[in-house]
Parts: sequence; C-alpha cells; structure tokens
Amino acid sequence: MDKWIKIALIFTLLIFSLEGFAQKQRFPKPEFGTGYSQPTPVTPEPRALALEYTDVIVLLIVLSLSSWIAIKDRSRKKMLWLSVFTLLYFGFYRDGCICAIGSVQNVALTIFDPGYAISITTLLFFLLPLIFTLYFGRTFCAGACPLGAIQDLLIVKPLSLPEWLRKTLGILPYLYLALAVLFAATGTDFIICRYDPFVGIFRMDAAFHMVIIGIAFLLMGMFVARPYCRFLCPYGVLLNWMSKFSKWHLAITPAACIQCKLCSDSCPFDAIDYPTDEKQVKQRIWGVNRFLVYAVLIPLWIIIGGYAGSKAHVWISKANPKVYLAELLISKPEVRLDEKNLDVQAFLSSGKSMEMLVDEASVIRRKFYFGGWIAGGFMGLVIGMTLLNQIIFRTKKDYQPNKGNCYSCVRCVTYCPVKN
Amino acid sequence: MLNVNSHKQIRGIEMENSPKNSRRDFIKKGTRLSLLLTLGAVGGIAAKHLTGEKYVWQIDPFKCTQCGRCATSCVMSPSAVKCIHAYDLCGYCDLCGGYLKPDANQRSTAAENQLCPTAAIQRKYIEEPYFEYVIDESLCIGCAKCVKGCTSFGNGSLHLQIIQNRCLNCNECSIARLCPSEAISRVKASNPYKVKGSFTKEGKS
Amino acid sequence: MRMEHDIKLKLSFNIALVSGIFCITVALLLLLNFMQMSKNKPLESKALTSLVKRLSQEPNSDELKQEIRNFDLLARKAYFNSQWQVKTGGYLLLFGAVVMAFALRTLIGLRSKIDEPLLKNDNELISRMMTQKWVIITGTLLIFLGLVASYASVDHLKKYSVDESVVNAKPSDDQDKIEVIQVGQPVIKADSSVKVEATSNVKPNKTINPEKVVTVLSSEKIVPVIGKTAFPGSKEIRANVPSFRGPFGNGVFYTKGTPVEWDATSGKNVIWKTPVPKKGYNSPVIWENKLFLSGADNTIREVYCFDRSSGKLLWKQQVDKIQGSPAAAPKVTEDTGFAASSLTTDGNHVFALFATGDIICFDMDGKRVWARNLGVPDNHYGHASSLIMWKDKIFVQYDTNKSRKLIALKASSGETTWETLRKGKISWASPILAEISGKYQVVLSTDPMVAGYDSESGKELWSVNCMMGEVGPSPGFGSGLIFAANEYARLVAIDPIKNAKVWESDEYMPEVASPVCANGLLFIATSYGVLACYDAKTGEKYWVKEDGTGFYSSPVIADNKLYTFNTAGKMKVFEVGKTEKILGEGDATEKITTTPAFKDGRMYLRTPKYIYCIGKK
Amino acid sequence: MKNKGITLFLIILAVIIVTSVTFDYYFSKPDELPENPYALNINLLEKIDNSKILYTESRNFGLNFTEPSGICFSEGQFFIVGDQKMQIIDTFGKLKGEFKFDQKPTCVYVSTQNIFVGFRKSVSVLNREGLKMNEWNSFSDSSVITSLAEKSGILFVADAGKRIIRKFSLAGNPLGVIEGKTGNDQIHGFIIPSPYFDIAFNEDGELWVVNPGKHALENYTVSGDLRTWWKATSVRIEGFSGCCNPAHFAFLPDGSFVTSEKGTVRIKVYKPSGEFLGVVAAPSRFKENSAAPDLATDNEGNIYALDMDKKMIRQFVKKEK
Repeated sequence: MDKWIKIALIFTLLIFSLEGFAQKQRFPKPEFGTGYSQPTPVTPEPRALALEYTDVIVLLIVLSLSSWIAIKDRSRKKMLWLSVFTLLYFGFYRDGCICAIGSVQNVALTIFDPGYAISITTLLFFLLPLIFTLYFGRTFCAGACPLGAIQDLLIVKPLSLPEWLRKTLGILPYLYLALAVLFAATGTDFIICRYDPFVGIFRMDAAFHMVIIGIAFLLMGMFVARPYCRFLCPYGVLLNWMSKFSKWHLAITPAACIQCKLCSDSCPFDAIDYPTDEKQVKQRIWGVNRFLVYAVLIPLWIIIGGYAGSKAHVWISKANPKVYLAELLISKPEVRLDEKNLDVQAFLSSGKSMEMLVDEASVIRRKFYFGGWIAGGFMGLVIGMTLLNQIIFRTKKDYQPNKGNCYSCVRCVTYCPVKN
Repeated sequence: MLNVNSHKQIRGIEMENSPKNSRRDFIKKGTRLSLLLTLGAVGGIAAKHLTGEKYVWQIDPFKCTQCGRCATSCVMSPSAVKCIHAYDLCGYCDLCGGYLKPDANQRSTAAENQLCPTAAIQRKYIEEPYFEYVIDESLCIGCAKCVKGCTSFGNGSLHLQIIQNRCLNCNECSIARLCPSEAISRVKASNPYKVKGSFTKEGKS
Repeated sequence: MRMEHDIKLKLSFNIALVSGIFCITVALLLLLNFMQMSKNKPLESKALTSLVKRLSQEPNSDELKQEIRNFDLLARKAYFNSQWQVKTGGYLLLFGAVVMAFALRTLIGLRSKIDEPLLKNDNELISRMMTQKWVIITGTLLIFLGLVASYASVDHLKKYSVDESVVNAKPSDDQDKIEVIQVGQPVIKADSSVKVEATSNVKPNKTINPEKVVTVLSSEKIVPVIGKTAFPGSKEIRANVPSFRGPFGNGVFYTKGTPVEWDATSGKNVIWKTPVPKKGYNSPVIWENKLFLSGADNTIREVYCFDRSSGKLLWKQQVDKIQGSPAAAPKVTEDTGFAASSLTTDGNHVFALFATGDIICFDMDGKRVWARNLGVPDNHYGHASSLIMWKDKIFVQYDTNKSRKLIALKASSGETTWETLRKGKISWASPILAEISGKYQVVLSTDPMVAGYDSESGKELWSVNCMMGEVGPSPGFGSGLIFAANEYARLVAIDPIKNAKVWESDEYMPEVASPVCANGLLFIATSYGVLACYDAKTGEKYWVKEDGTGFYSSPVIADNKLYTFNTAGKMKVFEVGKTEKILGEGDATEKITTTPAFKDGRMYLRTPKYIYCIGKK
Repeated sequence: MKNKGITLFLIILAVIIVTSVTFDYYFSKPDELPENPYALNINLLEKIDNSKILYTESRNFGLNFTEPSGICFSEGQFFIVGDQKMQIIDTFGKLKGEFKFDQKPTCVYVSTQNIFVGFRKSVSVLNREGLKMNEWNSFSDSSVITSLAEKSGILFVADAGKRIIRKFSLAGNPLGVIEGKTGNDQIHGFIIPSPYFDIAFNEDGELWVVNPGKHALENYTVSGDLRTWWKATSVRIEGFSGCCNPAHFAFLPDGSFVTSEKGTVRIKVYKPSGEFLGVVAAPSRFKENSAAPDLATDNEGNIYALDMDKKMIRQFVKKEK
C-alpha cells in the first residue's frame, strides 16, 4: 500500500509537469452514497533483482562445473546432464534471456552510447564465459549455453563437412558479429536477440517466423551438429579467440597419444586436428612466396573491405527506424496524408520539426559511415587472416582438439583407449 | 603401459629443452594476458555506466497513441501489455466511451454494444447514475480499443501498461522497436509502473 | 546379450517412429490452427462487423441482436480455444520431441558398432586450395555486395532541403481565408506612478487584498499596441540592451551621462555589486528594470534575472528537462564554457542558449514558456555565438563542425521559422542586425565570407568573400558599411548594397573583440593590446594606442564615448574623435572578457564572479 | 555423393531460414506492417457533409497565453482568462488591458458593472476598471468552479466538483444551491464526470445548464426548479458523444445554442427548441483529442471559440448563401 502511495506521489509530480492533463486529473470523483469502495489497479511486481543475481551465481556454478568436467573429470555423461540442466534452467525456466550471446550488444551500446546504463548481471554474463574460456577453453559452449545445449542434445547423425565449406561458412559469425555491434552501437536494433532461433522454443511462444527459424535450425542440427554455434554465433567468435590462448584445455587423451585413430570420427564438429602428413606438406606447391603475397594482401583486404563497408553505409543505415522514417518522409512526401501510416502520423503529431528529424537521422547515418569503415575493415581482416592461415602449416604429431573450435563437449574422450 | 610412460618422458624432456616450445609458450602467455587486459578494459568502460538497478520496460500513457501494435508485436501471445484502469480518473459514467461502441444500440452489457473484442471489461452498477468498470486482466489482449475510446470520449482513465509479471523483460522490447510514438522505455524495477495519476492521493500542493 | 540388444534396438526404433509421427501430427495441427487463425481472425471477423452495421440500420431487431450475441460468443470461444490449442500443442510437441530425441539417440548409440576408424583420405593440400578459393570468392562477394548496395540505394537525407519540406507540408483543409491577428501585450511603462494612482482609487473594502491585483491598468494608461506588432520597435530596442553588444548588436548604446571613472577596490561609482551564481562568459542584456545573465557548468545550466536598480537576484531558473538535451555535456574549452552565448529579450520574454544546444524561453517573471534542443553542437571550443532577435524571430548562428546554419526561431513557440544552410567554415562570431535599405538584415562573419540574410526569409542577400580562419569577432555596422575582421585575415569594410569591398587593411586585426563604428570612425581592439581608430568610409588610420595587455572585451560606444576593457580589467574611456584623448579610467581588478551594457547612464559589467552596476553616485 | 537426401534437406532448411529472416526484416518496416486490426475507427465520425457546415472561420486572434481557460465577450471586448492573468482585447486585436492574479483562473463572466473571475475554489469580483471589489472563498476543498453567470443581482456559480450551482448576492451572501434534482425520473441531478459544467442565461433571462453526463441542456428557474430540457446523444454530428458533453455552450442572439465538445472537438448550433441546426466547426479543424474550446458570441451572431491548443480566439461567421 505504501508503495502504491509512493507511485501515486511520483506520478503526481509527473502530472504537474504535464499541465495540459493536470486539469482533468485533479477532478474529484463522484461521492457515492452506497459506501462503494474504490478498487486499486493491480500492478504485479517484476521479477526480483535478487533472482537476477541468482542467475549469475548459477552461471558461475555451471561454468565451474563444466570446466571441471572438461579438464579434470572428463565424463561425457556428466557433461550431458549439465547441459540438460542448463537447457532447463537458462532455457526453459529463464526463457533464454539474458544470455551471454545477446549481452555483446548491450556492451557495445554501453561503450558507444553514454546515456545507456548496463546492468551488472548483463556485464557479468558477458565477461564470465570469456574469462573462463581464457583459462579452460570453451566449456561455456559445452555446459553453460542453453542454445548450445538444445542443439547438442538433438545431434542424431552428424555429417562431416568438408574443410572448405566449414571455413567459408565460418566467416558468417564474423559478419554477424560486425553487424550486431554496428547495429547495437548506433542504437538501431538488437539483431542477435531479434533473430535468436531458440528463444521462441524456450518460451513456447513466438512469432511464426521465429518458430520456423528455430525448428529449421533444430532439424538442421540433426545432421550438421550445432549449426548455429558453428556458423552464426557471434559470441562464438570471441570465445574462439579466447580459447585459442586458453591456459588449460580439454585433451583427448590424459596421457600421451598412442595414435590409435579411434577418436578421429568421434567429434561431430570436425574440431579434431589430425597429425600432419609430412609427405603432403613436402608436396605443397606454394611456399614462402604465397605466404608473403597473402600477408601483403591483408592491408589491401582491410582497405577494400572498409571502403565497401563505408559505401554500403547508406543502405545498412536504412535499418534504423529514425533514418527510415526520415527517408520515407523525404522520398514519399505523400505519406503525410496517409492516415493509416501510424509512424508518420505519430511523428507529425509529435510536434517535432522535419529538420530535427533529418538532423537526427543524419547524425545516425554519419555513425553508420564510420561504423561501415570499421566493420568492413574488420571483415577484410578476417578474410585476409583466414587465407593466411591456409598457408601456414604447424606440425602436429598427435590427434588433438582444435583449441579454437572445440566446444569441450568431452565426446572424444570416451573413444580414447588411454585412461589415466 | 611402459611404452606410454616412456613416451611421456621423452615428450617431457623435449618440451623443456626445445627453445621453440618455450618461446611459443611465452607468446601464448603474453597473448592471454593481453586478452585478459582487453576484457578488463571493455569491462571497465562498461562499468562506468554500470547500474545495480534492474530495469524493466514500461509504457508512458501520456505518449501512447493507441496504435494497437502492443497487441500484435509482443513476443508473448496474448501480449504482456494490458489495459489498466485508473479508477481515480474515472467518471463512472453510464455512457462509457471505453466500454460501449461509439454508436452503441443501447447502454447495456449486451455483446452488440461492447467495444472490447474479448469482453474483458466488466460493467457493474453501483448506484444511480454510476457504473464501475473493472478489467479482467486474464481476458485483456492489450488491443487498446477501449483506451482509444476512453481517451477520445472520456476522461482517459483507461490506459495501457506492461504487466510486469507477464513481461519477459526481453533484452530489446519488440514492441518498443515498433512503437510509433516512442512511448516505451526502460524504467527502474523499483518503480515499474506509470499508472496515470489520481485526485484523492495527490495531497495538497 | 544379443537378444536384449535386439529388443532394445527394436523398442527404441518403435518409440522414435511413434514419437516422430506424433510430433509431425501435432506440428501439422498447430500449423493448421495458425493458418485458420490468420485467415479468419475470429475477434475481428468481417461477419460480426457487418452484423453490427446492420444493427445500426435496424436498431430494434431483437433477432439481429441475438444473432450478434451468439456470433460474438462463438468468436471469442474460437479465439480462446485456439490460444489454448497453441499452448497445449506447443507442450505436446515439446514432449514428443524430447521422447524422440532420446529414442533416436539410443537407437543410434545401439546401432553404431565400434567401427574401424575411418582414415581421412582427403588430400589436405587440395582441401586447403579449395578453402582458399572459396574464402576469396566469399570475400569478393561481400565486397561486391557492399558496392552494389551503395549504388542501388539512394541517400534521401542528402536530398532534403528546407524549402522542400515547406512545399510538402500537409495541405491545410481550411478553405476559408482566415485573417490572423497576433494580440500584443501592452507596453507597461515602468514608472511606479501608475500603481500609486491606481491603488489610491481603491475604495476601502474589508475583503480586498491589494496584492491580488498585481498590475492594474485602466485603459487610458495603456499605450496602445498598433496592428500586429507584439514585438518591440527599433525605438524601444534602442532604449534597452536586448542583446550582446547593445541594441542590434553593433556595440553602440544610446544613453546619456555614463560614468568615465570607477574603481572596484575603493567602490568608487559602484552602485551595487552582486555575485553571479554560476560561471558564464555571456554579457548582460537589459530590458527596462531587468537584467539577464546565464551561467552554467557541465551539469547545471541557469538563467538569472537581476533587478537593475538594486542588483537583487529576482529569479533564477534551471534549464533542464528539455527533450533531446544530452545527458552528458559536450566537451568545451575552459575559456568558452557552457554559457558563452549572451541572451536576448523582446521585453516580454528572455531567451537563452547553451553549449549543449538547449535554447529556452522564460517570461519576464521566470516562468518557462518553451524550450528545445537544437541538436548537440559539434564544436571544438564550444558553442559561443550569441542570440539576437528582431520582431517575432530569434536568430541563432548555429555553426557546428557538421553544418553551418543560421536558424530563425519563432519567439512565441520556439518553432523553426526558417533555417539557412551556409557555405563556409564554422564561425564563433555572433550575428548582428543591420538596417539596410530600410529592412533589417542578419549579418554574419565567417571563413570565407561575410554575408547578409533577410530577417524574414533567411535568404542570403549578399556575400563577400574576404575572411579567413576561425572567426571570432562579430561584424560591426555603421556609416552604412559592414566591418569585419579577424586575426591573420584582414580588416574589411563592405558596402552591403553594392555587395563589394570598400576598403581593407591588414595592419591591426582583432582576435576576439569586435569592431565598433560611430560618428564615421571605426575602432579595433586587438588581443595583443592595440587600439586603432580608422576613418570608417576611407580606411584612413587616425590613431593607434598601444596597451600592454590585450583586449577580449569588445570596445563599445556609449554616450559618444569609447569604452574599452583590457583583459586585466582596466577600463579606459576615450573620446570618439580623430585624435586620441582619454576621458577617464577604471579598474575592475578582475579579468574582463565580457562586454559591458549601458542603460540610463549606468554601466553594467560582468566579471568572473560579480555583476557590477557603475554609475555616478 | 553420399547423403544426397540429407544434403538437399539441409539446403532447403538453409533457404527457409534465410527467407524467414529476410521476410521478417523487410515486413517489419513501419510502412509494411499490417494495419491495426483492432482500430477503433472514429475518423468516420469526423467526416462531415459540407452542406451541414453553416459557418466559416474568418479571423484568428493569436493570444499570449500558455494555457487559456475561459472567454467572455462583452461590449465589443473579449475578456480572456488563463495562466495567472486576464486580458482584455478589442475586436481589432488590440490589447486593452491586462490583470494578473496569484492563481490560475478557470472562467470569466462580465456583466455591465462587474467582471467576475472564477478560480478553482474562489470567485473574485472586479469592477470594470479591474479593481478587486470582493472575493468569495467559502467553497469546499473539492470544489471546481467552471462557469459563472449573473442575472439581476444574483451570481450563479457552477461548481463541477460538488456538482451543484451556487447562488450568491453581489455582496457575497450565499443564497442557496441548485442541485438539479427533481421528482422527474428522467433527471437525477447533475452528472459531471469531468470538469466541464457550463451555465448561461439566454436573451429571455432563462438559466440554462449543461448536464454533460446526460448530454442534456436543462432550463431551471432561479429557485432551482427544472422547467424544461432537451438532450441529444449520438456519436453522429446531430448529437453529443462521449461521457461528458457538451463541454461549453453559449447563446446566439436568436436564442439558439452554440455547443462545443471535447475529445472529438466540434462546435455546432441547435435551435432554441434543441433541434440540430448545423455545424460551426468540424473536428478536422481541431487537434485530435483536445480540450473543448470555450465559446462566446456577439450581438451580430458571430461565434468566438477559444482554442486551448492553438491558444487563439477563432472567429466563425455565418456563411453567406
């Protein structure tokens, strides 16, 4: 009741600032003769803040457990049950929000928009998995990500994809990341959340297209293991970088590899690197020359990419509702008369001048211009680096997980005959 | 077993002796440290704008233009947005612009006269000539038809609010993205509603 | 063992099959439900609408009413049923999927024998070649897409011009010719005699509370406002200081009997001295008995109104809660601050602009009338140009690094009346008003041109390319000529009618202080401490006075005397004449960068901390 | 190639995903969204046949008010109250005088001798020179005074908050109240759901009162007995719509009623008998969902509406045939 009075008081203040309404609001109610008592509107409270902190603690526990399983315990079964728990808790119970993947956008917006405040929970959801990955590999993907868990549980008959396809599709997450950060930083949209394929399934309620996307991904995941994680997840890009330099990482064998090759087919994600075939390496037709060419080409890729990105900024910025509205009003002035166009009508009755709108839109477009350079340059760098990586041969003697791509799911360990 | 052990030993010795490996380790360590620092920096910049408060989405009823998108754009079906009745502002009229169709046949509760598509507003007779209007939240779909009626013809006591125990508090509210009048914004969870003001509770000022 | 294995295999296969069929059935049913719902939305069914329409034609048909009620009930049932179906179907599907997933996993687990490990027989080199090929293809494709997008999309924002929006404005459906009359406010003479006279008429009456009637006017006492002029005419403007550097902003004050000597330390000729709450480099503006200043720091912006006769702070208003106002203040330099722009007033309202782009209007009693944000200026020193107004418009030189604009705002509402995009570079000079050929023009000085704009339409009337650099000094006006100068550029006299330079000089150029012209003489005060007097028409140099310290405060002319303040706070008053003659000196003992205002024989000076009123005691 | 079927299946899925995303992206643009299926169409009510519009707008007087609240026309002058002041303006738009108050006035009535200014809970009596003669403060806390009218030395004060009309002598003595309650079944007191409660005298000296909750105009004797009434309920142009209309009314010299409505703002004229005559100003002339304009008339039958949004007096004159 106290709370309600407080709310009422605060709103009274608000109403005083809106003088136009004040007169209406201050009018007394009828005096009822029948002793009628007036009900108050029911305003249920949102989920308590303490529960948000519980989520962080659960995440921390799940991450620790997952890391422990991957590095010390090495039990696939435990990891499986942990991911079932994650799916139930973070997925179905917490409706898939907030997740570490989406938090990338919140962090980007915080850095670029000083007016936006990020909550501690969100920041921790962003940082904790990255820090864990930096020390233990991508154990977040194995046990603590509900999106990963739902796909992992539905792997039926994983096909091995050819390397060229994996590497080519592997560019997509970078593109998605670049766009997501660009859109978030300009305050345009949170595309990761908007096109999150599984959130609709977690909530058992979503728009039709989201259900379609979600089911399509799950069906795909029966044959291509974890398609979202491997070929779209923007957070995976960051995890990949961290994991490459992780201090400890899941090892297929606890001791020394005996080259039994038993694990070679166990990984549904094609994330096991085979020993280098020295014969083939010697056969290679390209040498230092191509390495140099590719290395020199990287700056060129960056510049051309940045140029293309900056060129595309006009088109990309049309995704921003303000820019879109301003352009609509300029290119089709007749929409002003269209009473069914709610956005235009709302703008016209807002009392804001066209110049102000155009100014705001121009400022946003300007941000897209710089963002276009950066995002394009980044994509150029990614392509250049991917190419360069194809030239480099690192001699590997054993079967070992590729630290960047391995999700630490512990499947391969089961196949290894070497125990202890 | 013996084989494995010896192998291990050999590898161990190799690792320690090979300058290439130790250099690689050093580079790795350095990179890890710099990645950690980068994370720290990102966290630090973000921490500048850190808030311990929880924020939830809410509609400003004074900005709302009753476009109807709350009913169709929410990720929930039916929407987490529902109509709230600020009784303090209500005129308790017999002819309620929010309850009755604009050209209603009679002032009665018959279906042909009701504006609400789901009959979520209940009309109760109090005393001559006053009627109370209560919203059955379980039926309300947030279409804002009654809100528009109440604003155009009445005192504006009916208005839309995001019902916080239904709202999933999405990272980005899909209604806010499409709201033409930018009426939806984040508010502090400690004060999660923007219910229109009241006369009786106003106090004197 | 084998048997058990087979049974398990069969069982899991069957479970997988059954649950798979179950899932597909439920999914199909859901899809069907979805299609049905989206096709004929029960709640908004056309049948129901048409029935209701019919009812309005035959309002007494009970059958029809019954029909509607039945239909309505059905429709709502259908809606809530389908909602229930979706929910239940969703759960069933989930359940089916979980069972199927488990069954399939078991099935595959059981089926897979421990195979011979497959040996990868792909040639790694070939595979790497393929990868390189495809990555290059993808990269090229992305770049190509970006370029195609750039050529296929149109930047409509660039096409936007203000004129267009006027043309495109919603045509009004008013066919009537409506005569619009703006009701003016009476000009209240500030002499107290009216009040005395009026109150003396009051018949004693018990319930009278004379304070309730604040201003009493009988019709004879009212100076009639003629026609549409709700705004002050040039005569009233001359009597007041409605903007930076005096009436019309050209540095000339029309008052008599100004003091030539004073001293802050001894208090000589200091009538009053009041502290100003917050910092600001804006100069005082005055209307009748009220003096206005503004002050700001990076969080708070305020407007102050002082009583001119007593120095009492009459009101102080915060400038906040403005839509579009930035949460964090933009970066400005220390010597610009957030309140560098001087205010302007039309006698009924006062207008203030801040470095955040906030512009606000108060009435004379401090009641907020309107406020808006013009867009946060991108200005590497901070916005510094002052406001000036004529008739019902406030002119804002709103140069930013992004765009150069002269904006006219409606004084009554703050709406943009016109906006002129200017060529050239960002300038910090303030606009002045110059009466040229009987019409008032807004004159601006910027790199590279000095130009005049029509105060009604904002159209550029003339423009002379002669300036350079970061222009700080505002133009001067006198003897029919416009004077503009800037350090490292030149001093130019322009004939605005002929649109041509009359003379120029590059000897002494000011950096901050603006030129002032009166009685055919032009005065320049430079930041390195030179005061120079020229013939306004010919450019002939009459005298030069070296002062050790520089000038930031613009020299002004009041009561036919030239008032100068150097940055050390020393005042020197000169005769406006062809020979140098000092009439008096003063000392503020503080750094002076603002320009004093003169009214009714008194000088008002803002120092870093105080506002002084100086006059003959 | 192995797994041909599966590959095909995967490609189809990928295509589905890409199309879904693209479709969603393109069809959630503001001008591609489906129309509001739940729209309450009140625009239809605003389209009014031109032949029904009997008046044309001829002049506007832009006012210097931020919140005007009441208008009265007397002897060639407008008396406008609002903000914390009253202004007197002649028909040429010349400002003849300004008076300041320490609170916000709600209504004004001008008789030959006096100016009555109503505030929320008090009434001030000024003489025509603007000197305050009297002030009555004896109102209840829940009072909201919305209209004043004077006839033969009795001031009638419409109190919307208490839903009564109070009578005062010019010396300030209360002379009783009119509650509007009669034995008649049709009328049960004044139903006033929002602060709009207007009263006025016609040329014949009859007191007319709006009963907005009933969409009725009622004629009372000075002692408070209901003499006659008429009502018109309809969203169509012929009647009054919403919960509390008409908000304001005034009399033309021939005894016809001029009424104004809030919400969907429209100004209309009714014959003295209550029969609908025609439209003065259609809703399209006003801002949507705005306050009802206060009305005044002059001896020539011109209608003046005080537009609260545009802050001006809008003059409507009869169209010439």
